[in-house]
Amino acid sequence: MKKPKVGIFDFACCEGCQLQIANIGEDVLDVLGSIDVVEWREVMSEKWGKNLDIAIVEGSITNPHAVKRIQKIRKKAKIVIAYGSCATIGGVNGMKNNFNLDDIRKYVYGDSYRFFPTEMTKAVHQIVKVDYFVNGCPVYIPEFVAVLKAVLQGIPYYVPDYPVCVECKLNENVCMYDRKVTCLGPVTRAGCNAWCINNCNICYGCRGMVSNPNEKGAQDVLAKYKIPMDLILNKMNMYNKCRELG
Amino acid sequence: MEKVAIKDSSYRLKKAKILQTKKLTANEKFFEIALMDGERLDYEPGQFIMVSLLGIGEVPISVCSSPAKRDSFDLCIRAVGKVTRSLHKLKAGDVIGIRGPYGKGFPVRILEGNDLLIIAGGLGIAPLRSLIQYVLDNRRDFGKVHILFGCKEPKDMLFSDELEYWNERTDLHYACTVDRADPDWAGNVGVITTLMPGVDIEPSRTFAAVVGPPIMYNFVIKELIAKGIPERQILLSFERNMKCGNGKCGRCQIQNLYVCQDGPVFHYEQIKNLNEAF
Amino acid sequence: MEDLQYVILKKERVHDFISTLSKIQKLVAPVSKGYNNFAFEEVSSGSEIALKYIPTILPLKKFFMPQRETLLEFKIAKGTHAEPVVEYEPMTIFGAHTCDLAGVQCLNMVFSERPKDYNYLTRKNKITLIGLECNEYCDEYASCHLVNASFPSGGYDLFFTDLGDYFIVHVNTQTGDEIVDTTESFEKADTSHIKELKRLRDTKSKIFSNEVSIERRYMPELFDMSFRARVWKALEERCLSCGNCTNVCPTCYCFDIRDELELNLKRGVRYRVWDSCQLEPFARVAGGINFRKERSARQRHRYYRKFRYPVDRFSRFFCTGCGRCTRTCMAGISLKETLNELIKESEDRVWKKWL
Amino acid sequence: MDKRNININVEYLTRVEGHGNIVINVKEGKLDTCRLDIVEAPRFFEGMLRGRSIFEAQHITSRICGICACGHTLASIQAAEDALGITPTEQTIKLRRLLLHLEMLDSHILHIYLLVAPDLLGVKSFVPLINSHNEVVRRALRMKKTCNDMCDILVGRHVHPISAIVGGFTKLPGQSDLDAMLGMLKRMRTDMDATVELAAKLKFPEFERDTEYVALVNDDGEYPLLIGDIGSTDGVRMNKKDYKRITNEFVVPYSSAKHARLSRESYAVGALARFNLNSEKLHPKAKEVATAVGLKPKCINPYLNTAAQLVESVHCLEDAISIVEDLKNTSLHYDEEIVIGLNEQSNIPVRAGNGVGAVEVPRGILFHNYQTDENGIITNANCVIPTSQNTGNIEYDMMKLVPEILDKGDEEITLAIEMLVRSYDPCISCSTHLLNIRFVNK
Ligand SMILES: Cc1cc2nc3c(=O)[nH]c(=O)nc-3n(C[C@H](O)[C@H](O)[C@H](O)COP(=O)(O)OP(=O)(O)OC[C@H]3O[C@@H](n4cnc5c(N)ncnc54)[C@H](O)[C@@H]3O)c2cc1C
Ligand code: SF4
Ligand code: SF4
Ligand code: SF4
Repeated sequence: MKKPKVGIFDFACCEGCQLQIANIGEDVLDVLGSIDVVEWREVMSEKWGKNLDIAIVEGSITNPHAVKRIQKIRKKAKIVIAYGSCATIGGVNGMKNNFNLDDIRKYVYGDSYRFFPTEMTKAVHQIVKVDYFVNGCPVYIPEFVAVLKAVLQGIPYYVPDYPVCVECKLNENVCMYDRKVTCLGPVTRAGCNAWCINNCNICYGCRGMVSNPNEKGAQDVLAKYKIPMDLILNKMNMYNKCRELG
Repeated sequence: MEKVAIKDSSYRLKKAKILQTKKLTANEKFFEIALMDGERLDYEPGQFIMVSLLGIGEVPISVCSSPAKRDSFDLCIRAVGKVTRSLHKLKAGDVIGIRGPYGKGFPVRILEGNDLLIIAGGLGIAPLRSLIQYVLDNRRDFGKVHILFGCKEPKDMLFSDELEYWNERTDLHYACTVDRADPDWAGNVGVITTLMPGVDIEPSRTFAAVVGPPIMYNFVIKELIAKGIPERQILLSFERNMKCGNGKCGRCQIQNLYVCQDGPVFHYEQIKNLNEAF
Repeated sequence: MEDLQYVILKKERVHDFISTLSKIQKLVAPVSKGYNNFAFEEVSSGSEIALKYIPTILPLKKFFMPQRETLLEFKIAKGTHAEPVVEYEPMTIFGAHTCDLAGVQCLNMVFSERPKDYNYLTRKNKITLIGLECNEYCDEYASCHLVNASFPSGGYDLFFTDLGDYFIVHVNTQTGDEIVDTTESFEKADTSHIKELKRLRDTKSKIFSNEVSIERRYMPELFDMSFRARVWKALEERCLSCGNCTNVCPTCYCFDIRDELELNLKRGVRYRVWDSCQLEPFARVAGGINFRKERSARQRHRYYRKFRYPVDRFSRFFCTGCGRCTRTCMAGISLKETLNELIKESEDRVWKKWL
Repeated sequence: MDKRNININVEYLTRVEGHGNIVINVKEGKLDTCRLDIVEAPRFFEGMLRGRSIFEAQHITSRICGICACGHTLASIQAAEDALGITPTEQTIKLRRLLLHLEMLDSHILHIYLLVAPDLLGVKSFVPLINSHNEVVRRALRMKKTCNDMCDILVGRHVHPISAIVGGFTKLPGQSDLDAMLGMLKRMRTDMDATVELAAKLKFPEFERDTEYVALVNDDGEYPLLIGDIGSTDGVRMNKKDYKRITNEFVVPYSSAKHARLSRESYAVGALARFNLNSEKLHPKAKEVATAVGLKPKCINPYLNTAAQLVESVHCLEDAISIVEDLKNTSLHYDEEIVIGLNEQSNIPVRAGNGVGAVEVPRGILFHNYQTDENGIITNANCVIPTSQNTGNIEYDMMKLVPEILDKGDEEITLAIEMLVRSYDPCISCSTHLLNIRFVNK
């Protein structure tokens, strides 16, 4: 089998998900042994520009220039992998959509705000077709490797459509609700092995919501724990604001 | 942590070789398969096996050939997802893993000496082909045989050459219909129940074997009962999500029944009161 | 009660006993995780153990059918070769309450049924079980009496009952006998000890009574009447489908089977992981039909799998009354409440029929 | 010198974190334009922080940069604690220092091996090195992985740490975790020695320009990374709260860009600045390495920032070992584990405040500044990243460098300039609020 040609591209993001690849350690050489990375700006000077088998796309689409660029990448690539929360669900960049865009531009850049065109933050699939999703902020390496293997095998990868609680319980964590703290685990898609709760923090919903969350039920739970609704909505919006754009 | 091999594991695979494949429609492919290492698959019509592609997964598939065909068996597989799409990429000579057969098939010993009304919708023809071939192989042991087949469009017609052959045989009654015709179609148009008034049966000595998509069952059963076929003599085969085939993983449960062990073929009488069945 | 089967362990010798035990093979026991949560974890000394504890977050099934276990190892190169394997670790479990012992008994029945599951059975044979009696209720969520799990009824090698200054220990198996011999911590029990035990059990039978207002034997009938009960519909709005109730249940054993390849795509394993009937994709088939699409249908299925279906198959309830599902549910769905509501609803119906 | 025309336009500068362009225009032998453009899509973090709980700030601002995620987390926590009036415990400070060391080590290794070494070995990226220098690449990845694994133990993960929050840590490493970390750190020494050996062989371009260097300074014996005042080689010293005096935006006459300036037209932050100000406080082993590679204060060759990173790596490794040994000896107080609050449970009282965090991250001083209302809700936020402080200085370097090498070919000039920019290890993905974004309005 010929090694697939892979390009790694970044849009608005912190590049932490790319860094996760380097964080695999020596095993990354096995990963790189199974693919042929031809373009990866963060660590390579080589530029490719030709057709690709796989495009790994990190970051959200936040300005007109980015829209054009992602469309070009889609045309060149047989398979597009949305990589990390910013790409799969808009991620933290989506918080921008909570504000009036001109207002937020003026706040950050003052009088020069006009030089910084921006648009509502969007996830990659909200602009072009995406074939595989690697969720998470940052991506969970074992899941990334699983997706990569699925791509190489030519089979679909299904992001778990059940909540983080499942994995959290398998790890036998004390539930955050027992500590009287709200956690977005019950409405967030699993696949991270309950990373944050394993480390005694709460789930912030970085992997996006399950396909059929029980919103009424969730509200009742919040009422039961006397947690103000806007606080939780605010928290939901940290990663999931772009959901509203459809 | 210690690790040992288990000889009797119910997850042990038998190696099987693909003898030939044939594209039946855009989504369905036919496979003729033989067990390797001199083994044979002993099965009843209506039983299924678990087909494995190592590294991808395992899926339940009905055997669609007659048990009389000793040295090999047939599968008909629709490409819908991970495993089935990958199976479609295989060709003659490739090796797969199988385990089984599993479940309860059609009770051929009980059917013997009776008339049969076989009703297949779409891919439901797969398990029924096994029964039909068995009946044809042992034609003398059965009374009248009616075969009704329906599918969405003419291009979805599976085993069309065999259908042709059944149609020509004088010792059975065959009729088919499509939901939507195309310009070349000269046959019946309409859902499968539209074929039923034309079938002349003796209800008390007729067994009906019905396999098709879930929505088909409600309508067909109503007709069969209207025709006076006793509930005990209506046989249905069910499809559910399945992982182990051993009655453990819980996926295929219809209330207290496990499709993989108690089914997939059930008497209507056995399940008519189960809300989760329909 | 046969005297010979009883020994006693003085409280002051407990720590000795535990550390000796932990040297024989891996020892797990309940430890505190804070916030009134407990878990079975490996221990090496008595001070780590929480002798007074309410049911742990996960039940003992995590040792008998681990969250993830390998079923097959395979190579893809040169045809396909797959070898079924079982991974196990010999261990002693100390401090299992009667509800959890009942849970293991349920699982034993399931996996011994044909076709037998040798992964489970092999592992089970390597586990020594030491029970610990509850002298009183752990909390208001328990319903162990209803399901006949509040008193010991087998399923252990040794069984400890706290009688103040000492534990009285029932030796149930040869393995148990060997532990008594090798640890050298026990003394013979005499009739006064046995009398004490009897007295405790008498008191207990006054404390433990049906937590739900129904007689055990009428439960199957209640469920036969209740498939279309309003109770289930009410759960539709509350359940979050997080799967916590089944993961923590000692008798829920549904699983998924998956394949995993190494990166070279040449070797891999087939493994099973816990699954839950409460999760959206559980009963979904190719083509998108979901046979239990409504959360209410999924919750109902869970209850029927505890109180109705296993009665036909195994002649017992598959609820052990541990109360974990209620304790863990953030939506506050309570097993006892649900049962009480079912009873009320069926009484309504029966009453109306008479009118 | 002949009257040359040079037009260099490096679009999408590679092997730096984030997106930048270099524009150089020489008309008839005279430097006309010389710019480092930041083209990263702006992400408006400071704007987005408004209306959020101060307890969420760290979670959000960590996402400014995946490379210095721990640094942003620590600066953010420091600012929040300053605003809320919380004093962290001694143990918490120790653990935070350890975390910062791990990130410094991780980032420096990444920069030295994956980003700079290819230039010095004359290849385009580390990818060809996999074949030509396999052991070197493996060593780099191994060292990186060790840092990463230790971060996993300490805070859950390196990229966007989980357990480090305002007030302390939600989860503390157990005794066996400390043992594991100590083992990893000690095993890393061999690889570090090999790294020093390799780096000693590298030849850096000779180029000097005197500038002002700015870094944290303090009065104790500690090489200041987590806590300190702002100090400079021109003798300035001030409280971190006055950070705006140096990062203050001002307009330079030849362009619409804004620069950061202290005593001169520009200043530099980063490993070299820290070395120039605090070298005497380095671990003895690090000092030895500095001598071995011929680095001594005040060094004014910007290319040697990489050498300073090497020296700091040794320091961080050795100091991390001492911290872990110390923690093992004193044993941790597990009652200091805190429950995440997020305002639902007001374990930590909130108040109106204005707090500043100033932390040395791999590329220089990082400032976070939050203002909150009486409910602990952020009303104003400001984050100033090291790269934005360096950009002006980089441009002045380029302006001096280009005329000096005009006799070289275009390709060589481009490489020299790219290497210059890369040696600053610019991290422009932190595009919070870049002071000196250049507007290309030719
Ligand atoms: C007794 C029995 C007999 C059968 N006989 C036959 C037969 O003879 N021939 C035949 O073709 N089939 C038969 N089937 C059906 C066959 O088993 C299924 O089609 C097969 O299991 C599908 O597996 P797969 O791996 O190919 O698909 P999967 O990859 O599991 O996917 C199936 C579908 O579900 C969707 N899906 C699955 N998981 C997810 C997820 N997590 N998120 C989103 N979407 C998801 C996919 O998009 C796809 O459309 C039989 C089934 C049973 C129970
Ligand atoms: S801590 Fe969060 S993820 Fe875990 S069980 Fe509780 S709600 Fe679910
Ligand atoms: S626990 Fe939640 S926030 Fe944390 S990684 Fe998983 S999905 Fe993301
Ligand atoms: S259903 Fe609930 S009470 Fe019953 S055994 Fe399971 S967890 Fe315990």
